[in-house]
Amino acid sequence: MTGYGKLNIANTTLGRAMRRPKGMIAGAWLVMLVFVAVFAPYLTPYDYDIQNLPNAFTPPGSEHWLGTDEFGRDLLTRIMYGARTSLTVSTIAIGISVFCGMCLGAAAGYFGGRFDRAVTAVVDLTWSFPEILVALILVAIIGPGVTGTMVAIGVAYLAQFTRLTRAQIMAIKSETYIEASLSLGASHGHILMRHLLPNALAPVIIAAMLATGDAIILEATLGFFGLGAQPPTPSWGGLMSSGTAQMFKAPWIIIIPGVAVAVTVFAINLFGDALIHALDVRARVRES
Amino acid sequence: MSEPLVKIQTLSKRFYTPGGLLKKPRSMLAVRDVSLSIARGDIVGVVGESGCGKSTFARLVLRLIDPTDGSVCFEGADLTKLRRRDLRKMRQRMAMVFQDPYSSLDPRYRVADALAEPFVVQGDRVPNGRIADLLTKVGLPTSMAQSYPHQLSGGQRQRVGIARALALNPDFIVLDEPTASLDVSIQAQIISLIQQLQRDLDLTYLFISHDLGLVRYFCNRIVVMYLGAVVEELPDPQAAPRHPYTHALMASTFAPDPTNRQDTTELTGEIPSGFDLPPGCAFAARCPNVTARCRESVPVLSEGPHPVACFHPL
Amino acid sequence: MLLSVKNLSVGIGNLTLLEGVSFELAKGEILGLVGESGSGKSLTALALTGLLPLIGGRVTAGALEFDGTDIATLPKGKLRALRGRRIAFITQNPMTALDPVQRIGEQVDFVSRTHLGLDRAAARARTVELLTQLRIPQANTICSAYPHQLSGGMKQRIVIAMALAGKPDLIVADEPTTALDVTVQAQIIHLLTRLVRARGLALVLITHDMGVVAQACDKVAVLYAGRLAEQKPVNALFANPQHPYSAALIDCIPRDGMAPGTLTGIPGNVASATAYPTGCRFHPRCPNAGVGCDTKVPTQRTLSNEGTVACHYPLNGAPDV
Amino acid sequence: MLGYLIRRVLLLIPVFLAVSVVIFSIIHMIPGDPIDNLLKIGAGPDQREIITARYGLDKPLVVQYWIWLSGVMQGDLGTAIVARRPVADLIAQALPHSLTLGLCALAFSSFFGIVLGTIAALNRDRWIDQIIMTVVLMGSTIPGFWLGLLLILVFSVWLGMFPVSGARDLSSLVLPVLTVGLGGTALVARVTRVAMIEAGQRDFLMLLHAKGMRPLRIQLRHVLRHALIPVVTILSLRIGWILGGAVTVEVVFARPGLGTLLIKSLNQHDYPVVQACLLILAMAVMLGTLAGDIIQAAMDPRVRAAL
Amino acid sequence: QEATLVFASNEVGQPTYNPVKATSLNVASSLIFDRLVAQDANRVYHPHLAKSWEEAEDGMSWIFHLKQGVTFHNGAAFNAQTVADWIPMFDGTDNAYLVAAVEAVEVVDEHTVKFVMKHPDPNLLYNLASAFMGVPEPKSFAEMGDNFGVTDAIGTGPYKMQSFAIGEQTVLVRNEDYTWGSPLAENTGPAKFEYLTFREIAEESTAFLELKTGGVDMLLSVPADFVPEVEKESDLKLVSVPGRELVYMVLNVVKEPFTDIKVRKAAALAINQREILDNIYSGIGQVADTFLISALPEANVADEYRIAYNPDKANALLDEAGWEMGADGVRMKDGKPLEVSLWTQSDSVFRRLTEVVQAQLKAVGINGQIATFDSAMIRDQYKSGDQQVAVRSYIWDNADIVDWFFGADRLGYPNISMFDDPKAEDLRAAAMTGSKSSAERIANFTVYHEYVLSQFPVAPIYQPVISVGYNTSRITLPDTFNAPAVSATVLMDMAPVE
Ligand SMILES: Nc1ncnc2c1ncn2[C@@H]1O[C@H](COP(=O)(O)OP(=O)(O)OP(=O)(O)O)[C@@H](O)[C@H]1O
Ligand SMILES: Nc1ncnc2c1ncn2[C@@H]1O[C@H](COP(=O)(O)OP(=O)(O)OP(=O)(O)O)[C@@H](O)[C@H]1O
Ligand SMILES: [Mg+2]
Ligand SMILES: [Mg+2]
Ligand code: NI
Repeated sequence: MTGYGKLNIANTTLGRAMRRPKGMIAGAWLVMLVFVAVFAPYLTPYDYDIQNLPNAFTPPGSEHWLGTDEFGRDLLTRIMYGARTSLTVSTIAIGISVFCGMCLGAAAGYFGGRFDRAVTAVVDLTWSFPEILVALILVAIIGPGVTGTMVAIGVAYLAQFTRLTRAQIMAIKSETYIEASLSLGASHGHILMRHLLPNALAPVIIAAMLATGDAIILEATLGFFGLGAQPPTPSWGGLMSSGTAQMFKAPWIIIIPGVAVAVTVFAINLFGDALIHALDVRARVRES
Repeated sequence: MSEPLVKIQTLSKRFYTPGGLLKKPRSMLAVRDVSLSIARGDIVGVVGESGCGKSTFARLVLRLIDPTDGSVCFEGADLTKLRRRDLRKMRQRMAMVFQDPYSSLDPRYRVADALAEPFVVQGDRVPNGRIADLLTKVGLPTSMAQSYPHQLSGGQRQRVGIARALALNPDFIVLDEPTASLDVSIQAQIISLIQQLQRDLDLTYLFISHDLGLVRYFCNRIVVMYLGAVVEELPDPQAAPRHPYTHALMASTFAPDPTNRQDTTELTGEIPSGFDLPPGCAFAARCPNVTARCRESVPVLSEGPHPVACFHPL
Repeated sequence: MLLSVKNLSVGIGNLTLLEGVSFELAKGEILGLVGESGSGKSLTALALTGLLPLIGGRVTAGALEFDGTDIATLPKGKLRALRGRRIAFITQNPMTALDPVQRIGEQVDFVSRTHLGLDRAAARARTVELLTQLRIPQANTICSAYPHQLSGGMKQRIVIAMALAGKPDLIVADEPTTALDVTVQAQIIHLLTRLVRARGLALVLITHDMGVVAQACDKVAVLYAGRLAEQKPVNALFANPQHPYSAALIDCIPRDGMAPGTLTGIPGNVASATAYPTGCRFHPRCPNAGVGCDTKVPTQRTLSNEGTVACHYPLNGAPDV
Repeated sequence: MLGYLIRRVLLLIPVFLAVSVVIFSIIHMIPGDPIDNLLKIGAGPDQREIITARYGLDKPLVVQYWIWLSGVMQGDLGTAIVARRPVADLIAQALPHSLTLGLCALAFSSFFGIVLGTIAALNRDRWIDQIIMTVVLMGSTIPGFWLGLLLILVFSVWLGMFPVSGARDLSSLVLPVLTVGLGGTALVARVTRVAMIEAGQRDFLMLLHAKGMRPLRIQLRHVLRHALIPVVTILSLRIGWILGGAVTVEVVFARPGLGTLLIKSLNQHDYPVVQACLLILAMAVMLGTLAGDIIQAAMDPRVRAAL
Repeated sequence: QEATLVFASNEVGQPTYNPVKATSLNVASSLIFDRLVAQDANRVYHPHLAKSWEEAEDGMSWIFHLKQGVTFHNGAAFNAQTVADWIPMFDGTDNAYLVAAVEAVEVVDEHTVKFVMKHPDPNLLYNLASAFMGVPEPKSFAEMGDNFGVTDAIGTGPYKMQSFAIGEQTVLVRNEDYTWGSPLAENTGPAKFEYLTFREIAEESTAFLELKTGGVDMLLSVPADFVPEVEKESDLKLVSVPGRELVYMVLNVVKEPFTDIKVRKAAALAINQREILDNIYSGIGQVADTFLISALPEANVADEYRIAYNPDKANALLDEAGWEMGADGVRMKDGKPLEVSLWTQSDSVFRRLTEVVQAQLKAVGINGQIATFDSAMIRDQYKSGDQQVAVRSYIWDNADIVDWFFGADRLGYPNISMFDDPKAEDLRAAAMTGSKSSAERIANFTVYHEYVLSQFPVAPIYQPVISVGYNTSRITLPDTFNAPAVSATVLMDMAPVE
């Protein structure tokens, strides 16, 4: 057997995405970020949670590259650990969202009918609401903290993925190869798992990628409102939130995490762009 | 005449455009009361203009969609009444080749995967060498097994489509305009391949096309459809047309012969929409020989060796 | 001659997609341009109408003389004044040829208002007149309709009306009936031929259907892979095709009374522009291919005095080796 | 068309009811009790019951919903529990601020988004396209509240050009509009660019060229017109997004708008106010969609025909 | 001749200026309404609308002599009848408790009233000095109904309400006839600014920015964070006013490990109040060592009851209680780590404070897990009783706050520490209802307060002062004020810079 219907997106596509200069720079930043997040304890001599109050508000310098915060903790260290929180929260939240959205969207798109109409109506309505509002209300219900934030972000983006998956499924459903498969005696399960979902995956992956960027911003915004990860666990939003009060005394406390968020989200978007090109079958033909 | 391989009786299909909360639902009869028997080894052609229900008919015959009315018996078994599991087994015996070779292959499946799919969905293992065998049968190099569809030309894709249809050794194949989107030179290749396969494998074909010239060359028997209904059944390809529509179709086919130029067309007017058919003969609006009766009552297909549905056949 | 194309070559990027195409056309004549998909028919049409830049292409060599001026070297502005006025274009798919959000009337009016300087009312009157001539019922109502309200055949007539509105001398029609049903195709082709005859226009009719060529054209130019294979008056071509490709193409059309199995088509695939074979581009598919076909590019030769053919081993003709 | 409009507006009623149920139940899922906010130090134990009864919070949820809904139907949004004023007053005071900000931001992002998107599309794949799209992308990757703070730092504190906060005059609108508008600009520019490119590939353009039409006229009269159809759709669908997205920005700039009101009431669990704010946003969303549908129908005869 | 002021962030969003019905009132209300009595910085009661008063021996009646010539903004006269009409207005309102002890108000003569009491209330003067006891004009009060305090507010104060947009701003215009200002301020005549605009800015940094960039002239409460920043600016100046706020940590006495008084005491002694004062509050204000603000006489407890930082003692107590220091700096007992939940509000100052508390507890081996809730939710959460430690603050300047937070009939909330002790209940009853006179009340509350402190349900942390920041190029202010908090007394002396 050859690899029948196997997922062949990840390996080759990532490679292709990385080959474009934009994708490479963006990819490099993301890889570095993940590396830093994972190995934070080995990369920095400081602790993220041990306070050193006399040392508070040290401006960026040779001792503390990015300065210290209001408790005298090294800001670079906290940003590195913050990357852990922000990246985990946003990827897990989007993961939840993608999974549920794909299930819902696929079911709605494939089986259609009343279920589809109900799903579409709800999804369209929530989709029109800003994610931040949905998330704020959900956090109010679930309670702040990492779990609450993840669930809230996940639900906030659910509509987007349901919509997207449904649209994809609807489009692919009318392709002749689905009918061909049916004419050979394929079951619904086969059609869904082997044709519809794999083919719908590429745009969903890209959307998920871009949404992860948005989710980082959303996480930061919730953190800004004090609803994100609870101290002393650092998150980028939390850092900015505490930085607001120190904006004049120590502007770096708010500026630097914001830059980290912006650059990361920017990199994710660039990488997403590169992925779009890499995943586009027609473009691939043109390149070869 | 022995028991036909496929026996189609008063098959109808009504499509409903979903009415939303805001739209009135509408419905159209895409296929109306079509009856047809196909004997083993037969090549039956179905011609008609775009939108007259040919593809719908093809899908009905293989029960890819459920008919509104009527039945399809395959070797005596009524497909419309079969249970899901039995139907799936039955699908090994029949297959379909599709119109658009560009969308009939999953872009993510290599040729080998596409050819293995029939076995997979039937829960079987792919017999050794079967894929190479199939490729050879349709005239493709075996090295092509590892190619993706986007690396193939239209003709090559259509060959893969045919190979996939042949994979489970079916008796009966429905070919829905298999050459409509191909170049004439490739069309001829594919037609000759299909013809040769029919002879070699003793297949039965239902061949759908809008090209009367091609159907007359290729088929033993021709069914002419107009707006979902059969208007004429030509018992042999060279039979003279009796329905004015068939006649017009024939006259519209351009013969590749500059010395024999036709300079008139008989047909004027527009094909009515299937959603609101006028009463009477559906062809009345375009028919050169139309009478008052045509506008009032619907002609039925006559009995006999050369059935036609017209009040004043030629 | 109204139109004379000499040695036309067209390129996109660094690919040469059309090479050394020549033909001539007089008023009142219909030239059929046939060939398989990708043979360069549309490129020729775009070159003739000066629209190559739209797809990023350009004329790399040769001359396109229209009524004595070379339109290949004409400045943009002058070319635009010519386009729609003296040279009209009919595109392939009438379904997508019209702007879906503009009324039919306005779309047709534009031509006579721009090129003939008519005012609104006069232009509309002319439009209605044209549509009536094209046997469109209730032309007035149609003018205020939107394209989606019309059938394909009707839309193609609108496109034809647009082409006629500028009182052109030359019409280039790129596969005007491919997207239409056979019955409608017959109507449109008859309509076009009749117009050409009646008005003394010149028509370049692009098609891949030898049947249409046989029925409608006076002259034929057969293209293969960006080169001219054979060019002849239509009767001569069908009676005596000399290029194996022309012959094969004619044989691809099933005729009445053809025995089953006689239709074989042309083996192999259409050559791709990115990988044209060396020598004669048809040689990998050619039943007559012989020594030299794979290395030497055949030149246009006049074998019978009726036209030219570019083949080393023509049918019914002396080989050129 | 008129019939469609009437049916479309009538359709809003069930949607409205559904939305009101959802909003009501969600709000009441939030743990916490607004009464705690009202109890003053020293208040006796019976005070709680008195206040609870005063706001009808002791009744079953269904009854509360019914009371609320029938009030809303009569234009009475109820009385704020913590703020102790008719909710309508609070909304009436906050809404103009939000509307000004929202509409200005909408206008800002539509204008710049469409212009930038068009320029980018006309220069597709050239450096100017790359630059525009990169800048636009950057604009959308910056968290709104952070951008707001940064703008305050630069334009208000360092340069002293605009007031830091409030909503008293036009100059206090500049920075918030910029902050909210930037994200929207990115969205609109992207959609416009893609729509322009897509519209630029339509077959009918070839015929326009063949008719001898000037390329600029083709781009502006035909391509842009087609491109605007999806842009309008997206804008109308996301109108609530743009209005509500201003929440964080309102807080940062201390604008007494709907967002500030909403967040404050959410914190205080002032149910009637939160419900009203969400209901207003939902209405904005519904009306936006309706407006979008109408504009789309006006712009595209095919859509009109399908009605 | 106008000034723009910004309310303290905890005064934002006040819905009405109706003193009788409001549950919260901001500074501006003290400019619209005058009270019978006023407090000075030492919380001694001084005359205002009441010239003088006499308390009966048995505490069962009070006589107030009213100032003459006082008129309301609408011209109506303020006299004994006004007071008689006013006190019954409180019936059935949230503020009824303030005058709950008053049986009836009798008009003795035009400028003399007598309060007949149901029972002695040593707290009456305190209540009369509260913001809710600003005197509204009874006639318009009755006429305007719910609109009183919203569309207009008529009192006798130095300013009249011109406009009020909730959550946004309040504009006041000078009462030109005003001559009866409290003698606690230098200026007792008409105010010096013709217009005062009070803006409501919830975000503290924004408020500070407005002051810094000249958008506003005065912040009525500069957050401690920004105090150094204000000090840095040459044209900004700060004056401080004693506050009424106290920041503290609560320990839940019914939850492990705090059922053990040793652990409670250890936790309380682990708090380094000085470090918090210096680092979180920029050294502004003072450390707190009792549960009451130091200005109250009841805060004057014996030294042994004062709670102060003592890490050695804390460690020793924990060792004694069987909690052994573990390798990772967290104490263990029976294989269980000393982990406690640490609740606080989500506002940024609380979060920061709690982080330091967390670090200080960690220093003695107690591992606190922070959970933050918004202000409405946290009260609901307290009712669950799941909290172990909470960091909170209150604003109040009466000893009865001890009763409010530690009374056994309010377990969960407000009695977050779940403190239910029979002895405390006895002391509490004595303090609350058993006191006949002010002196007796003070003595009783001091004992009650001392007992509560000895049980360590709470650890006091910090007592802020209110820092008023203003722009010296626009406003002049005296350097000190004779007032317990920012109020009319302070603002009357505010003058424009020529
Ligand atoms: N799933 C469907 N739902 C509703 N209408 C349908 C559906 N499928 C087909 N139709 C309608 O039924 C009619 C017949 O369609 P069908 O595809 O069978 O025509 P056809 O003869 O195959 O045309 P073509 O030559 O273009 O392939 C058309 O008018 C089409 O619009
Ligand atoms: N924009 C383009 N860029 C690159 N190559 C192109 C472009 N347009 C056409 N070609 C190539 O030019 C060759 C000729 O194309 P052309 O469109 O003229 O063919 P055609 O004869 O009109 O075919 P068809 O019958 O399919 O319309 C083809 O090989 C095609 O791949
Ligand atoms: Mg079909
Ligand atoms: Mg073409
Ligand atoms: Ni295999």
